Amino acid sequence: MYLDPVLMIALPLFAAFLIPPLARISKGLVKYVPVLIIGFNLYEMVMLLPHSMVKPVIVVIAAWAPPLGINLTIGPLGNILALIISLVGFVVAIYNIRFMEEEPNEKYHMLFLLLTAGATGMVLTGDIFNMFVFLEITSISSYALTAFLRDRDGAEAAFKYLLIGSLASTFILLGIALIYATTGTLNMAQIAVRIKDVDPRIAIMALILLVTGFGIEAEMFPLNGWAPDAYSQAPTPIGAAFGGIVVKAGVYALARLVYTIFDFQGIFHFILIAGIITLLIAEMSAIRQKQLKRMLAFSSIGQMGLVLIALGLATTRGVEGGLFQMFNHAMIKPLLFLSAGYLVFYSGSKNIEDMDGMGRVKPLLSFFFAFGAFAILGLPPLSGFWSKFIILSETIRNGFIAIAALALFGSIIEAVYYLRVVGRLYFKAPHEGLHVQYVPKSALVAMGILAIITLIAGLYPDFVMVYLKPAAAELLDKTVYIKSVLMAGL
Amino acid sequence: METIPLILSILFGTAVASYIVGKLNYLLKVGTSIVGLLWAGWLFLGLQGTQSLYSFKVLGFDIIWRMNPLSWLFGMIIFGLAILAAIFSGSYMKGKERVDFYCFAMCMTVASMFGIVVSGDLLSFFFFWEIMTWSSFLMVIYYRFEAQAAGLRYFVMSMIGAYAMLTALLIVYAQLGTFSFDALSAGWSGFSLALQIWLFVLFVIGFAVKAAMMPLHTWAPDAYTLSPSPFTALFSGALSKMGIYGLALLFFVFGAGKLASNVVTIQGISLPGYILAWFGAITALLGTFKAIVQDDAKKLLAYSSIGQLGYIILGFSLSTSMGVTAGLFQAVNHAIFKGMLFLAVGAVFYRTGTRKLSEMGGLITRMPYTFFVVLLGIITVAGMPPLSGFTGKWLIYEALIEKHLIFLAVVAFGASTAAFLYLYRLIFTIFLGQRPKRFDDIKEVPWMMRAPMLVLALLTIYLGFYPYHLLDLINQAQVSMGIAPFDLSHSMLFNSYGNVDTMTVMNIVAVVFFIVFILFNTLYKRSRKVGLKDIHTSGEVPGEEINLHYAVDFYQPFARGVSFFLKRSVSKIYASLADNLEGFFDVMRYIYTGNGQTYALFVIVALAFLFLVKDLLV
Amino acid sequence: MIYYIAAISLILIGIYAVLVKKNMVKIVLGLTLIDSGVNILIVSLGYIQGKTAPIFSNPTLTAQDMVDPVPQALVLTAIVIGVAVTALALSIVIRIYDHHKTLNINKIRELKW
Amino acid sequence: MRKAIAVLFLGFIGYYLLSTFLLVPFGVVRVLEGVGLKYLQDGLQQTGAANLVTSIVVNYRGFDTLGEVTVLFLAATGMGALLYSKRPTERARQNASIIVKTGARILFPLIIILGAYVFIHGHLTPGGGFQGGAIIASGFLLMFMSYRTYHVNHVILSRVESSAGSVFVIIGLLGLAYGSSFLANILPLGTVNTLFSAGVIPLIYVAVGFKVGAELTALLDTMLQTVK
Amino acid sequence: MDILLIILTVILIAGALNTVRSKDLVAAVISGSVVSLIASIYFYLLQAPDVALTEAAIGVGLSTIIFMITIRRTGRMEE
Repeated sequence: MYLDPVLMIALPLFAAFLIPPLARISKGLVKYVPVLIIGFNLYEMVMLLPHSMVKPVIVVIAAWAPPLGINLTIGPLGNILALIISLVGFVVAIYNIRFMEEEPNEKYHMLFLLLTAGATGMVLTGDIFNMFVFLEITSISSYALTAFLRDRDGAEAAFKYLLIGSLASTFILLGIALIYATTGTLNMAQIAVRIKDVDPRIAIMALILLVTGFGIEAEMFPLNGWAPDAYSQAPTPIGAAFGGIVVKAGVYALARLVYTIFDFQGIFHFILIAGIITLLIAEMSAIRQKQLKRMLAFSSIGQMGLVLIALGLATTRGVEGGLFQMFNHAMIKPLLFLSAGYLVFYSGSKNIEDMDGMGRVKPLLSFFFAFGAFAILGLPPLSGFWSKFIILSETIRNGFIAIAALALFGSIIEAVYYLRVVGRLYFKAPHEGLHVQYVPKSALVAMGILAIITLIAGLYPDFVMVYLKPAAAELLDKTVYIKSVLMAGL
Repeated sequence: METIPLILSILFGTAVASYIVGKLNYLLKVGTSIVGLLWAGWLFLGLQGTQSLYSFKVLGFDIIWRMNPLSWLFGMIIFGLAILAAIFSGSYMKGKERVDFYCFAMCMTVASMFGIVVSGDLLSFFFFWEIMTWSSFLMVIYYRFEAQAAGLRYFVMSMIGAYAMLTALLIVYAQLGTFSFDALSAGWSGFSLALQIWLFVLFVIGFAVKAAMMPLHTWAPDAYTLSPSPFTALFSGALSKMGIYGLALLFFVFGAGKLASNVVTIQGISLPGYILAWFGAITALLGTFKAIVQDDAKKLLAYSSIGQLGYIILGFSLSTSMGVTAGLFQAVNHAIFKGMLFLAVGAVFYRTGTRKLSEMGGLITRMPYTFFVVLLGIITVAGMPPLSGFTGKWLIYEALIEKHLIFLAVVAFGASTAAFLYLYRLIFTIFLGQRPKRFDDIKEVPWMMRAPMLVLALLTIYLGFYPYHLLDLINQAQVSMGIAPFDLSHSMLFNSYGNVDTMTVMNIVAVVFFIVFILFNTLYKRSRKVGLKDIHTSGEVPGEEINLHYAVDFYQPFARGVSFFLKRSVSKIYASLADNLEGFFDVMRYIYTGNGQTYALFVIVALAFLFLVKDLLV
Repeated sequence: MIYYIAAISLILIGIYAVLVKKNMVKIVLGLTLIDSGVNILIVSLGYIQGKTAPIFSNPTLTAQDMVDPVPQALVLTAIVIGVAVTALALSIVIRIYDHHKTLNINKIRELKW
Repeated sequence: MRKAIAVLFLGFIGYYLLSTFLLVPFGVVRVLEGVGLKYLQDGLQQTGAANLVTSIVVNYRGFDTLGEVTVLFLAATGMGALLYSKRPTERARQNASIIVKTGARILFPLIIILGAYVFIHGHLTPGGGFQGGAIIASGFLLMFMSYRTYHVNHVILSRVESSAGSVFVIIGLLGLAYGSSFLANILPLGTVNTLFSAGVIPLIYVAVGFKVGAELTALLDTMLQTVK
Repeated sequence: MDILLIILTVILIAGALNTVRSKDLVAAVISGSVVSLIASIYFYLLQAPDVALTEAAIGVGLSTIIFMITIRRTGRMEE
């Protein structure tokens, strides 16, 4: 039983508007609002899953059927991604309960709630300009959250992010303008129908502008200069949310563009090549990073490179693998970030060198980190293995053996730097004078949820795959998507 | 429930259970793992000769688990060693920290190895292979941070191997659309020659890393040395056998043995086999030489292990039924004697706290059982009658001679002879000679540690008596691999130049041993015990501080002699390669200059680039 | 036509400021220039020669007499988003100034490599 | 160096952008079946708002507007968070001259009324919530500039902001409850070109006007607090 | 009409260039607001009174003020 899906956008906004008065009544209550609201979103997405798998659920807004009004199109893909986003959001919200306690914490929770809502909106909406608006909601809250600690580095990172992000929105707007000028519509399904009649010289330009714009959010090289700084300087849960929420929305937009809206084949090769370059550069950059979170940031970029490779293959199985990888990354990278956050906090330093012996001081926390590291390396039986395996198998099946070999090379580099950290955690003597503090239960619960999901997805990958298959099918066969949206108008 | 999945779940379950339960009590965690292993081993025994098959689908890939004689043979090695090592650890690990972690990694390794041998498809093979890699990696880094570099080297090399294998098996999948072994053996001959060669090379890299074949062996000495001793026994005895198992699969099940057999053959052996044989021989020779100059007991054994695996590869690569028999026989043998020796050295380490040969000596009276085990061990390693090592080595020589590979036979024989040197060093410096004062009051290890060693010792004696029992099993395995079973009566060992009846040999040896023993104990009863101060340097009695002992610089002249090529160590090349690569990677991150404007410029450049190539994107 | 040229020139000048100017306030100014350019471009895409604004201010007007209202609606949104981003950017600039006492972007690169 | 590279690449981009946009003819009807034309044809009947831009912004694409309001809200919140400090800096500005002060005091209500007019008549004439809100904010700016000690009451400001935003969402939710979908019109359309027409559009625009006004004022206030 | 448009465009581009070029940030911001103003006139000419009003209120008024406050806070001259 599900309620109207538009509540998934409306309620977070409503709650965000109401947080300031609520904060005046009780400061303590505010931190539970995101948990509650995103929990509702999670429930909603789980309940919608059986419906959307059968046929896309079209939600009309303002009573105007699709081409006229804005609609939410909850197909398998949107549903899965919104589910991932809500899940990560939910877990991070739990983690947040005890994370941000000083002033102005109500603003923090509000921004985080809107970040999640924006990303959810991005993956659910069926209108390209609406997607832009939600992208802006997501990125503006990201900018603000990156600088939220008001420290020296946070502001710098936020400015870089904002600079690149503004360029992204410029390009996206230009792309949308071109599309509207030539097709006369903003509804993605209708654009997909009409783009065939558009002068390909214009269409390709629109595609390039949009791919560049969304590529910035999807951390494609060389558009990802903002990412390492923003990931590493934002408050830890926000770093996790970037990896689990923001990037996912960016990749979704990219996938929607190249698969559903446009019909150009060459762009897939570009994405494939961009993917492998992204992966390699990121892994190479990560190997000698001194700061833990910055290293994780580069690793995150590298993982997105793998996803891009999968999307660039444009085969059913490849896309399934890519989606699986996105799912895994959304579970594992927050796990790493969240555990790293407390490791950094307790060791009192951002540097990897100072993590020595944390495994003995904080065993559970370090266990979660090591678990995440093993999972992201793709070691069986954790879930990272399957997604990497499918992507590589598909890469090779399509004859890109060199790309697969390079990706594997990247994986080896990744193994080196992760295991160095894990080794430090467990096999070096802790520094003198580490004052052991208590890790909040809420944080441990949050990490525990992610770890359990990773393990289950690893041992029983079909459990996840069942839902990813229709999502991949939706991308590769756009007729269902188009038909179901346009039929809603009749 | 089907037996194979049941065994796997028991093993993995044991791993997790011993970790979780292990938080409570020492006995519980060791007990859990021993009981779990025994249970699984018991179930496994029942699988002999059955054609158990279990298959299901994961993510649309077919997973096949099956049991055949070859798997059973290797499974036997795994379970035998694992159970003995676990019992040994029961006492060895007492009082050490993080025993739960140890039990977890150990059971995980055993489970994954069993998974490998029952895999009937490449996917589950690779799956378990990776689990094996990381779980054994956990064992290597078990001892603190010093082990990290070695552990990382082990892991990275394993990853390189595993990924080479992954590439190969994915290419197979791309070609055949399935991962099953059966489809591969049927389809292999359909591949183009170039593809066959590629696949062969990739697979061999994958397996050779685990089998520690030159020049991919550099992880082995440190990893063997640094892992806890009971595990080292398993590591060298069973885990490295997985590489051999893989080679067996590659050659005979996948059909790569026939590769190029119609194009290039050298003395009746296909080219890849011939090349591999040379790799094996060189590995045997170099491993032996390196072993001679080691001062660390475990390192010595580690190099010895590398050398012995070289023999096994040599046997396999001939692809004749005798060669394969020899290889398999030696594989089992190696598991037994290397298990024995590593456990024994572990026992010595347990009591003395050192692995340095030069610091030990004269332990024979203190640890007679261990001495006995090492004695038997070195006899069988050296390949002397009457113990099982003899049969194995003999078969290898014979297989080589049968193919008229005289030169290889000479190399192998030379390596085998040279092995005496290090083996002698091992037993002499530890057990004979003078005992340093501080070891005066050490005791023999507890029975829980003695028993596994003695079981293995008895096993090697038993196989010395009855090699046929093992050879029968090997024959069954060969049949399942599609090789003509090795007819015992064709062997020179038992034919043409006269029969060697192992039973007679054994009896003779037993009698001689007994007589010598009696003689020594009666005639030389009055032999003088020399004190520590009985060495004279320039006519002076050395003081306590220069208490020299034979064991120091034991083979110095030899070491000096071979130093010219030992210096050119492959591991140094790898290390410098790794350093340079890392330096190169490090340059990459300077792309991220930290200047937001530069990042913006990247965006603009990317956009301009896309505009420029826009016609390609259509 | 001339609107296109003007708009694209504005965009280019803005991007130039973003890429070359060292002062962060200048960079943010560049961003607003880009925004204006994009807005002009979008509105001019909706313009139809000889038609009036899409407001039925007197009953004689029919649908055929009006320019496309959608780009205008979009630009309305875009302007507001633009000012929101500008405001946030400037507050970040103020924060940076507090910490670094300079606005030269070349000197604000502590996060690198 | 950087300049040269920048100019080079911008030249590239400019050339390609311009040549593409020149393919899109200016000032003519390009798409016959466009959604814009549909709005022009049916918008008046369907929404009852004379100003079609308003009907698109508030009704057809009302969801965008909700997002847009959120963006502004986010910016205000984000700035509040970024420029937050425990001790607000004391304003040390000079009071403006008496003429300005008096003028400001007279102008202030007029500006507020103008702003209110603009957003109340958003569905009839050019203008609407955003424009009206901006005008109101500029009225407050005038007061900030003229009076050193002028403070807006933060609690009231934030309450207006929250309640206006909530009203927007609640109108949407009422549409969901009583109509067919979120933001659906549930009020009678009325006669075109009268104040009480166009269903919920004026209501939403009034809410938006209040919200935008409050947000922009808060934004200015936050900014001004950072300067002495 | 065309002449007016061309004059406006020239002013617009000159304003934009001045915004980028000027060392004095206040002058740059003023030039920027001139650009916004002309954009607003453009919108009016393009039959978009709503947008023109918004641009005038927000682009010309509000953002200029915000820039001014920032400049006052951080320093008037570009380094």
